[in-house]
Amino acid sequence: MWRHLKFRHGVHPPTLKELTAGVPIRRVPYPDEIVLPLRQHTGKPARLVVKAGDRVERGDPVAEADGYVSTPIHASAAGTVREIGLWPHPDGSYAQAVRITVDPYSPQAARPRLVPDWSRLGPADLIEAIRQAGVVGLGGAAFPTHVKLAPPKDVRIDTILVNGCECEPYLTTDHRTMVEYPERVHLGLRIMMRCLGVSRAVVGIERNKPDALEAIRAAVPKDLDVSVHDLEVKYPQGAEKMLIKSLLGREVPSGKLPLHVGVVVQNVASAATIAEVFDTGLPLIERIVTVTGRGVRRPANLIVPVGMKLRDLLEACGGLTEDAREVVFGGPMMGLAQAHLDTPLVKGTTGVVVLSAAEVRPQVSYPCIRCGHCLDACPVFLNPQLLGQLAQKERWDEMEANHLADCMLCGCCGYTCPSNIPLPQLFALAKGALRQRQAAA
Amino acid sequence: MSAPSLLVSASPHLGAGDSTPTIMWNVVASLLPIVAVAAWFFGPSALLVTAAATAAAVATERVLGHRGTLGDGSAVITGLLLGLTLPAGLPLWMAVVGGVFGIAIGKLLFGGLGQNVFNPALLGRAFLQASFPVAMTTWPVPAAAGTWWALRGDNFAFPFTSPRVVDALTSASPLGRMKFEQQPTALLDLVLGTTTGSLGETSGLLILLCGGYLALRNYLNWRIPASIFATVAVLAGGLHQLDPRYPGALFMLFSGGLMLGAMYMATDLVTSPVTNRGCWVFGAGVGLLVVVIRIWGGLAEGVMYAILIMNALVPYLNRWTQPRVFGARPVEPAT
Amino acid sequence: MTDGAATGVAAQTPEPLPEPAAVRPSSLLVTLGAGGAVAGVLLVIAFGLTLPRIEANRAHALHLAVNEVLKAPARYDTLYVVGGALTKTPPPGVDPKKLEQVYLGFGPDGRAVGFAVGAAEPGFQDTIRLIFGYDPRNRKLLGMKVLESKETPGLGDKIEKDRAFVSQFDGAQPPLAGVKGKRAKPTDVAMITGATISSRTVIRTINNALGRLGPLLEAYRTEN
Amino acid sequence: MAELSCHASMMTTSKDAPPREDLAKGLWRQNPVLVHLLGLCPTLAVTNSVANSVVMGVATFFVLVGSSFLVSTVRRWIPNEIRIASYILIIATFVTVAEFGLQALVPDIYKALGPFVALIVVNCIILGRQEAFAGRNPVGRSVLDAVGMGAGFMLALLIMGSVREVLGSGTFLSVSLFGPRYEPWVIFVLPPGGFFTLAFVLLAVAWHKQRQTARARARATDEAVLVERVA
Amino acid sequence: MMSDLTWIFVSSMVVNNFTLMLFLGLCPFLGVSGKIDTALRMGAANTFVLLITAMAVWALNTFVLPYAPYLRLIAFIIVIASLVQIVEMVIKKLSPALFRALGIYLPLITTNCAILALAIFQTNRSYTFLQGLVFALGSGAGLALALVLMASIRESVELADVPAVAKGTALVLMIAGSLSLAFMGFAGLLSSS
Repeated sequence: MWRHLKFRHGVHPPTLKELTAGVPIRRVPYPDEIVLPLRQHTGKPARLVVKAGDRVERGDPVAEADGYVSTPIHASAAGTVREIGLWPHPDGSYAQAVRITVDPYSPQAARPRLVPDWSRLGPADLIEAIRQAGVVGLGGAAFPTHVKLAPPKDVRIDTILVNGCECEPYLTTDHRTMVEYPERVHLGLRIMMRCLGVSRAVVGIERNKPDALEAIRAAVPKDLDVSVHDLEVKYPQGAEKMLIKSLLGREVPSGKLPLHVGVVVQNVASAATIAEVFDTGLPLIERIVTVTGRGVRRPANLIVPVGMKLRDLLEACGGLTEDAREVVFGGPMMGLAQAHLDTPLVKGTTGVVVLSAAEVRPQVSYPCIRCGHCLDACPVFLNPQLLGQLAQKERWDEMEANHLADCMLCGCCGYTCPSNIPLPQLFALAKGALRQRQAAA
Repeated sequence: MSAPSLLVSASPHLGAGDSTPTIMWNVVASLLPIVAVAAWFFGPSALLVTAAATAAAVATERVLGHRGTLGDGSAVITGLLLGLTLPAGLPLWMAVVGGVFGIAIGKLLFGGLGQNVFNPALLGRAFLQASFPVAMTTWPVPAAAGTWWALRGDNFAFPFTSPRVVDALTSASPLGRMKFEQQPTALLDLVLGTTTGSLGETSGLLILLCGGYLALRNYLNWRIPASIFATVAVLAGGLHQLDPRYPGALFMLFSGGLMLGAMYMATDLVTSPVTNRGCWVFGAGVGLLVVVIRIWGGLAEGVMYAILIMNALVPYLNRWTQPRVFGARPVEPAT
Repeated sequence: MTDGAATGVAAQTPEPLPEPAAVRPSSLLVTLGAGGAVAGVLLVIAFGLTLPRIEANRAHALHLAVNEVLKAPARYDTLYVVGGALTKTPPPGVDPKKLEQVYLGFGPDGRAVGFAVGAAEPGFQDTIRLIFGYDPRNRKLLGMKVLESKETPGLGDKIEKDRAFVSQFDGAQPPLAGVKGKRAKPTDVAMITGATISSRTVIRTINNALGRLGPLLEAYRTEN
Repeated sequence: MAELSCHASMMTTSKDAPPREDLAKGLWRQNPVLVHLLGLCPTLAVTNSVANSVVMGVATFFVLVGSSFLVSTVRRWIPNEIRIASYILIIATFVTVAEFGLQALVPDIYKALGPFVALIVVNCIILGRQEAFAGRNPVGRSVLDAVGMGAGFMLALLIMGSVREVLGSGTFLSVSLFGPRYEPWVIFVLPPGGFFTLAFVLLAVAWHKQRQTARARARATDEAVLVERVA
Repeated sequence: MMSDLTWIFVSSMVVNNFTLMLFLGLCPFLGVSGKIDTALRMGAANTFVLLITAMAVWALNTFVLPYAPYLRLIAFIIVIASLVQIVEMVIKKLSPALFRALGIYLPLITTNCAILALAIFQTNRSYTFLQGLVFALGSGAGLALALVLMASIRESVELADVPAVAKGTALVLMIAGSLSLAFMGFAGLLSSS
């Protein structure tokens, strides 16, 4: 049954995880100011419920969900709302955000709250509690978790996959979570299984984290059907479709979601967060972030309040080195380079990687020499070479005909391209152009 | 903390390391031993011819090409490869014509590096072959005659004039002798390269080694030579079984330009398919055409034409062998 | 083509054609028919005017060729291959142009000097057409001339332009064998370096033609 | 390209253009081969020597002028429905006459031209001129037009033939130009050489046109600047 | 006999390829070679017309023309033109899609020199009925091959940064020249034995 355990193509970038793989998680001191963008998840931005001057306690909502695919946002520290306005957003734009001046004298204790005992709740109540807590997928895409846990009535989910691959180089957030909080992962998994009414769960972890594998295996509850599997170290092992292919041998049809093949995939950090929500009664207001890279002086795995600014976080890690060149939110393969040190961390920020001048890709690109390396790398079997040529001529329709929609922007093609052509960027542009045209039509 | 000037680039922020110039200059480096051996066999003529072809290719790229495209090394490869496909005694002015044509028509006219359809070196050679058929099939004997430093032909023939040929110092190539006189050549001579032929088609073993290095570094797609060798071996072996007058598989593999063609020309990244399945088909096509031309054709050697014809098919092969997109036709879940 | 062309065809060929929706087809037919008739008359006139000249040209070309390969005979006769034998007069009812022909040359003394035989086989680029002289008495060739070839200029076309190659056939003894380098025996023909296929085609064409016609030629001589 | 080929309704001059224009346009500005890319088959096939080119050019010229004359003479009596069939009949007649003539006068070159003399019948230029010009203009203008176009065709053939024979054989009309030591570039008398030569000629024409356009634009800008300054 | 037919086929398809070696049928080669799809269909239509022509010409040569050699050209032209007209109508009826795709090019086949050239070659070489058919098939296959090769190259070159002067026919001719150069490798095929 487990004969697959792999997907085809993909790339093998250096993992570079040794900087922080052995560094225990610790808490970062509260900064002077917190900035909470209203858009921190996939879907509609949250709707504001505070105004400038309001006093908020830690865990108070500052914005509520606006629609089904949306989540509330909570204050991650006690303080005063200083201003609501445009602020640099991790995606490179300026977006509406709530600036909170942190009360330096507050103990930052959580306001006592009636925490429902999860074991007495039914699936609907559990999902509602998760929704209220503003939980999103912590693997990077920040898709609202409650949506994933409530699939349409006509699809049958038979398996939950727990994603412990963390295939992006440098990042060790999930790794440390699994090593230090294996019980939380399992508790979150148990709650999710109850939500979905699923009896089977499979955990997939890349082979380069033996300690995490051991910890998660050791903590598997006796009464649950959870199997733990080690997977090949290969990027993008952690992409949902690849993970499903590796663990179950199922291929998610083009244009469809995992739930169409009876699977829900959740990140280990999301599982641990769900457990924490029911444990502490606090919504999602802080997360574990890896701050790493050769450009940062003291790499660490930190519990960071959502909304903490990049500058404060880097300072807490000893600041940047001389040859720091590029600061990336997320991993180096798919992460977003940041232009401002004032950008806040959001719920979906898995890590902060500071690349040194020596390791950033050169900025000069050469003509495509049709070496075909990108075709060998693309995990969804596209022809990035052709797509790239089409993109440079702005032939969007032909790109669509060549399955651009199946591209998940994993970056394998760009990583492997000897001519240094920014293929993922071109594809993102093309996707944007096509979306815009569809919207106009 | 001082705010450094940060770079904001698109993801992915890491690269696999091999850049296009790295690949190209590696190919150049791997060609140098072959040039050296050609010089060992054919004396200074080998160096002169190779240098003339390379200089012409580079100069054309410099004059007609975009600014700064010399650094990628591709023009040097074209020049070297062209030089290696020429006979040692060829007048230098002809080598220059081949280099200019290869780069100007074979490459720059299509838009420069990466956009050409035909292998520029082979196109240059095909032009020379069609233009100067006599000079292009006058094969000097290696090493044997005269001293090492003697020229092997009329290299310095005045531009646009015919070379003077000394018949005693030339001989038919092993393929020609086999085809037209049914005289085989010892396999060891073919493997080591102590036969007549163009500069780079003599030592099969050395080319195999140099090309193997590139294949190991993934600078060429090993499937193409593998497919060519397999096709030629199977077809030639089979025909030899049916009729022993036809040359055997090993002779076919190690004679003529097959090694250089399979390792360096057919694998030219730009003019070979981008898909792996396409590479298998491409190689099989080259192998088939080589055998057909060598055995049933009017020419003794067909590697150049086989590759050029398959070059023309590459756009079609790319389309035809495009892999199935993930999830386009989902496999049955294995439960 | 427009519909009009189809109408025109209907007037002149038996092919069944759907009638296009043309106005007054009869008038169209009349016009085209008249045009056709005028064109026909014009052509017949042109044909009549040029035919003698064209025939003369052809005869002249043949004369030159026969003259060359039979080394200027005093005269020559045209013989036809009919039913495995040569005959001077074609059987009645058969178009003599469709029969294979050989030419028998006579010396000034009225004695036969040999036959001129035309033959063709596929060469390097396309069919090579040639004529050669053959003396069946001592089984020797008298000469060879290539009439038509598309061989590579400067290489394959030496089979017609290279005197050294062409002159070898004078007195050569068939069946011929192509050799590299110097010819040693009277049956040898030294092939052109780099144009082996073309050289071989010439040799093969002669051998094949003599294989087929040789006995006929010899038989004809003995009959006389 | 071929979209233009036989549907050659372009290349017309306005009714009140001077007769000089009828004659001159085909020679260069509206050259059927170099500008409108018509009649490429013979342009490539028979131009491996100057003699062949000239004979072919003359034959085509004869057919074109003859057909244009006849077509414009009888155009009133040809019903529209069968006009193309009639044109072809006329052209084919002239081609056959030309064939007989060449066969009688220059048998060697006739042989070298192979099927291409007969193929004049399907040369797009000729049918195109009947359809676009001779079928709707008086005899005088039609003949002038045909003479111009025929001369343009001959010019193109001559250019091609000269380049190919000089490079490919080192001769011009079989007269050796560079002495016995010249190494001919055989490719130019072979089929690939035909394609390459025409490509080079077209490149030269395109380059010339590009430069003209650039110069015209520069002049226009200068004038605009001047006007601005004056104003 | 068999080897003779094989040689006729191979010779007309590749060694003396109508388009690349004899410059016949250049209009569709330059005009309808933008897309592989259309090129294939054009090639098929051409082959079909060639086959019909071969049969018709054989009939004409055997039964009609011996009596009126001066009508040869006119007879060929008119018979071919009418046949193409019929083909056009048949295609229009059977496959409107194909008819639309080939559009104005089907009538072009009439004035395509390849067709008439086939008739003339067939006559000059006095091919038998069977030889004529094989010759037509080989020539048609050759035309289709050249068309498809050109089309696939043009589809890829469309994305290339071709210098402005070379864009269009000059580049297509250069590609044709290169193809023609490559096809020289087939010279002498099957004639060396």
